[in-house]
Amino acid sequence: MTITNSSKWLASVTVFPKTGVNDPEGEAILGGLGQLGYSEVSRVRAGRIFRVQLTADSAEAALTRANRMAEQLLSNPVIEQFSVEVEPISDQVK
Amino acid sequence: MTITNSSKWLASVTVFPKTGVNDPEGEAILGGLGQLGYSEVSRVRAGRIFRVQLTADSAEAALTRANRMAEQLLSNPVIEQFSVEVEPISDQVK
Amino acid sequence: MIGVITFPGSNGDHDALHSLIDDIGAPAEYVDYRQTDLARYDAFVLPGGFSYGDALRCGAIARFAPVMAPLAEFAERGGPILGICNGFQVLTEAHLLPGALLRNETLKFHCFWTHIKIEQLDNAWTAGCKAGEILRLPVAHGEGAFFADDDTLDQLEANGQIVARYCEPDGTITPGANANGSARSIAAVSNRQGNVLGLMPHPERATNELVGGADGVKIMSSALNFLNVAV
Amino acid sequence: MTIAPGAWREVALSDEEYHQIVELLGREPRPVELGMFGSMWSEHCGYKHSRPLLKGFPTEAPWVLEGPGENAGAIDAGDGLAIVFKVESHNHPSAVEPYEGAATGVGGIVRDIFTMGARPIAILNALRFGPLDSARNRYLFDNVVGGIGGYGNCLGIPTVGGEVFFDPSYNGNPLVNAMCIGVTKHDAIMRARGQGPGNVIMVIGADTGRDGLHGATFSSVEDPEASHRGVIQVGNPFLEKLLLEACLELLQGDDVVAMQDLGAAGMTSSTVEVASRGGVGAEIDVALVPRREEGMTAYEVMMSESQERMLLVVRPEGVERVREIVERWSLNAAAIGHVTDDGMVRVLDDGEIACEVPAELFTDACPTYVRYAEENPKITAARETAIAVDDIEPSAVGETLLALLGSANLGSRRPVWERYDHTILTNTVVGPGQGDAAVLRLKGTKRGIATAIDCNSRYCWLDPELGAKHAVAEASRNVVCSGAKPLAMTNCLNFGNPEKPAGYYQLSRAVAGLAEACRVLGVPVVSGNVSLYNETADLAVMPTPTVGVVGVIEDVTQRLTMVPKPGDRFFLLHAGNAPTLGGSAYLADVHGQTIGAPPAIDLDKEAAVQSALLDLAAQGLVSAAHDCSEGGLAVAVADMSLAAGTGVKMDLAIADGERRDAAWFGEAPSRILLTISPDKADRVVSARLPESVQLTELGTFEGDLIQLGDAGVPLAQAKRVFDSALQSESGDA
Ligand SMILES: Nc1ncnc2c1ncn2[C@@H]1O[C@H](COP(=O)(O)OP(=O)(O)O)[C@@H](O)[C@H]1O
Ligand SMILES: [Mg+2]
Repeated sequence: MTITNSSKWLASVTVFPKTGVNDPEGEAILGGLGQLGYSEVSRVRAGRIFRVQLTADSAEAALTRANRMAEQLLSNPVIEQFSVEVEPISDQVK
Repeated sequence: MTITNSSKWLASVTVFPKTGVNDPEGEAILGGLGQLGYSEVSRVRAGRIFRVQLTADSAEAALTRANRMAEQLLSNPVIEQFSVEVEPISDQVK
Repeated sequence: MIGVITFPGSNGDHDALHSLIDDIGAPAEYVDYRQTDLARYDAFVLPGGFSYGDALRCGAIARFAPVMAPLAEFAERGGPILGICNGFQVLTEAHLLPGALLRNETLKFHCFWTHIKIEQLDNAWTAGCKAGEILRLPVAHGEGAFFADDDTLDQLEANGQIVARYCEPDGTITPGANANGSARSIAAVSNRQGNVLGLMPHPERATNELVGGADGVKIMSSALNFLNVAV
Repeated sequence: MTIAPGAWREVALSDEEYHQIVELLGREPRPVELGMFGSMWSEHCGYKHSRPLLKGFPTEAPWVLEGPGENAGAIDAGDGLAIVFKVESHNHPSAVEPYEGAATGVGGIVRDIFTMGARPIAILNALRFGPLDSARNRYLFDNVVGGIGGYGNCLGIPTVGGEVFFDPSYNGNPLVNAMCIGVTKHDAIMRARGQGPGNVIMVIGADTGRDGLHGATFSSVEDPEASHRGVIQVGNPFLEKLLLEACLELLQGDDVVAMQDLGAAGMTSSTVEVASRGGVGAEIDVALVPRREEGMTAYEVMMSESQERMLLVVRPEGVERVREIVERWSLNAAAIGHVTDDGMVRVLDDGEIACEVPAELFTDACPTYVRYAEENPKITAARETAIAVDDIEPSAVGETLLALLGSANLGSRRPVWERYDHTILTNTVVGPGQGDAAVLRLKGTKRGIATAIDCNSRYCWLDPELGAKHAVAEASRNVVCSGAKPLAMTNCLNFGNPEKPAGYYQLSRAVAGLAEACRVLGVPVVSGNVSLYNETADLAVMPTPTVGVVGVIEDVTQRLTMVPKPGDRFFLLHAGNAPTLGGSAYLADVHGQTIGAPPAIDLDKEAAVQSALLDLAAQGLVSAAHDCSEGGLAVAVADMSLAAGTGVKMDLAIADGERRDAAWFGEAPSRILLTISPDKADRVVSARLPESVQLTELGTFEGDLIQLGDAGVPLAQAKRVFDSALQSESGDA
């Protein structure tokens, strides 16, 4: 493997309860917002998001790997669904 | 208030620990990914994301309200920083 | 009269009330989170539990309950308030106490008996202790790691707001005794004036030898002395 | 609408059962009716295989206030107090989604208790997993424990005891049993008997979603994955806490005449139960049931297993008061129907009839089966296999002890119970790790209760009848070791497929064993639960009849722990049984063999030993006590030594021809280690004991070694090994 092509990526993995799955936290937050007077809010879903820094040869490769991580560890496929986005990290941001 | 202009929006509020605040979950996930052979991962941050459905007259209005919710309730400025995005909800998606 | 504030999902309210009435002999009653007239109370306890199911952050939603605004005024006037566990979390969320409580370092809820060393007596709730006294109290929480940035921590130290730290049975402060990963082993902090105290361990569960210990009497009865003096 | 041919198989009804239904109804069932029959005639609700067997249980005693049949059993604890308790399984859901499965298991059993009008004061749990060298098993273990803690901690009910056991037979089918204990006044016990035609049926608590459709049906077949065709149930302990408080407040008035939680088979079983128990009819309209999801059908509403819901039968004039109280607890209340006098369960879908069936057809008419029973010859062979391992040298006693203390099955359970809040409610007088049973005070009285949950699955596999007797004996003995008198028991029958001769053999023999032990030991069965089909790819779980015993101690300050004081002398109270190696932890964990006949038990002698200990304790002649079971004398003594943080010195006379490993690590029933301060030891020695009971002095707790004959193990080393037994095996899990 050559390092030349490899570069740094930031994958954002977003995990939410599947449609139909009970989301008690979202409901409690909805109630809380209601108490605070945000009556315009009709629904809240509570999820988790992971920012994963990784090296990969290309955006596609980074996406493939991040997808696998999401499947294997970051989400629970029985009750959750996930989505993944990838962006390059420039060296100064790191 | 007229209903004519009012429409449905989906605000996504993303909350992460501030720099300098411990993120034991991110660290544990980094360790877990390492054990699973994802040696290309150098860092993981674990955050929360909330999808809030609300009605507002415009995208700007929705963003303003969602920002206030994030400031007031959805994040704690002592330990967290947040960002907000808003998109329209078409009626068939609801 | 001591008010024990109950939020939806509070579950340590019963223990606090029972401890105050039956073990300490103090007059106490529940105060509903919707109540806003607090005139009849001399002190408040915010008990442990899972207010609003710990949704979002522990204490984040309870902090906006109707009772909280008059409670903040009460605090401002120097009235004694004790926040235990979830009550501590509510008080930090409400900015009546500094810092925040993060998930335990282990990422797991844990329940066991700990030792804490009392470092400050100059407040409503530890005035009955001796300087350096070691108390044995149970903890039961998933998010008890006290956090504040270094500047804030230095200030808290300087102001004498760090009231107790986790320690070994002999009083030495070690990483091993700091099971939840709190900054500087902090188990209890007060506000600047010393009338509001938050702590993660449960003094109200330790006011009777039959259930494992009575060191909590020192804290639970403190306000009583304070009130008697004050009245 | 007609039923497609074979559609009944989708709800796990046999062809024959379907034809029976058609005959009983005199017509084809409507689709909703078919689904309801599938649920009500499942093993889970209908007890098809277990009902005939369970008839053999003794269920009565003067102190039994409520036997099996209601949501939970109840006994008299004195001072007008009633103790309400039950154990229940959530095995299949936990196999699919361990955290939520275990959490909702706790939610379900807690609802059973407060449905009876009792305030829950304690939770116990009994868990079984495959070995922790598998990542999947570590995941299941970690998340099941997390789920039990997550739910119970949030409710503010202490989890005070339990057990965990690992064996490859649980690889595909972990077992998650949860027990809850509540307290109320005798005259405040609530029952789930619908009464008074015209009374209003209300549902309160959570909205109904598509969660766990047909859970009851599919927990009654072999494939756990199939057990959830709908959405997996996610528990909401916060809502349950509100529901608990609302229900207990409602029961202080007399507007509510019956209460029934919505558990397995949700609205179907709760409606049917309320009608059939009360000998009345019930009519509800599913259109009135608050939904969480849009577009739900009547079928889905009736089959949903959404958690945290409760069905009430309310006097018409009380409906508004009920609504006011429920709403004050931030919950929804909906009137969905009323009690009728025609014995029918009638379900309307926005006025249109979706079900109209006499309640008794769902319950009493459910067929029962007695199957052919025959033991699996492999198990017969294992039991009859001669023990061929070499005996150990005197010097090897120490390392063998360390091997056992460090095994997943005998190591410290601290990593488990530290994740449970066991101090909340401030009743825990003896908590986990301090004694064989948990002891709780009953505030406002001098009394306490003691409770333990137990089952030696290995014994039950080798000999189900004998193993089941041991389970009752050991759970009772554990209660006795805390100084309390055992009064009654609950049980959860976790078995494989009863339709197979080998499965039915295990189930039927075990039930017979439980029944006999209950009779002889005087602990009637007041509640229980059955979980069959714990079997995947032909591998059934070890038969696991979990037994939970509750006892009462009149003066809770007199409770015993297993923690002796330095200097205490110790004795073995026993019935003269020589320890044997058959089915022992020593053979299994040190030699990898589950073979041989488990130790025989004489239940009369067991009863004599138990009452002898209580007598000695009543005379103040016991400073600590500990049941001597798995791992034998050596492990029991080491347990006490570790609990006390004090070494021990013990000598054992090994007779000619006796095996050394059997003497130290062999197992025998009816043995209790007791300690006493030296100044009282003479009184113990001269105490009068029943003829069948013996007392043998073994040594003293002192120093910082666990000294067993010639072998000495530093206490600190034993502690390290013991404390890390679960952690080292479970890695990061
Ligand atoms: N799953 C569990 N949950 C809570 N406590 C447990 C659990 N498993 C074991 N314990 C507690 O740990 C202690 C030791 O359990 P165990 O090794 O099964 O004891 P014994 O063999 O003496 O019956 C007991 O106090 C028991 O209640
Ligand atoms: Mg046991």
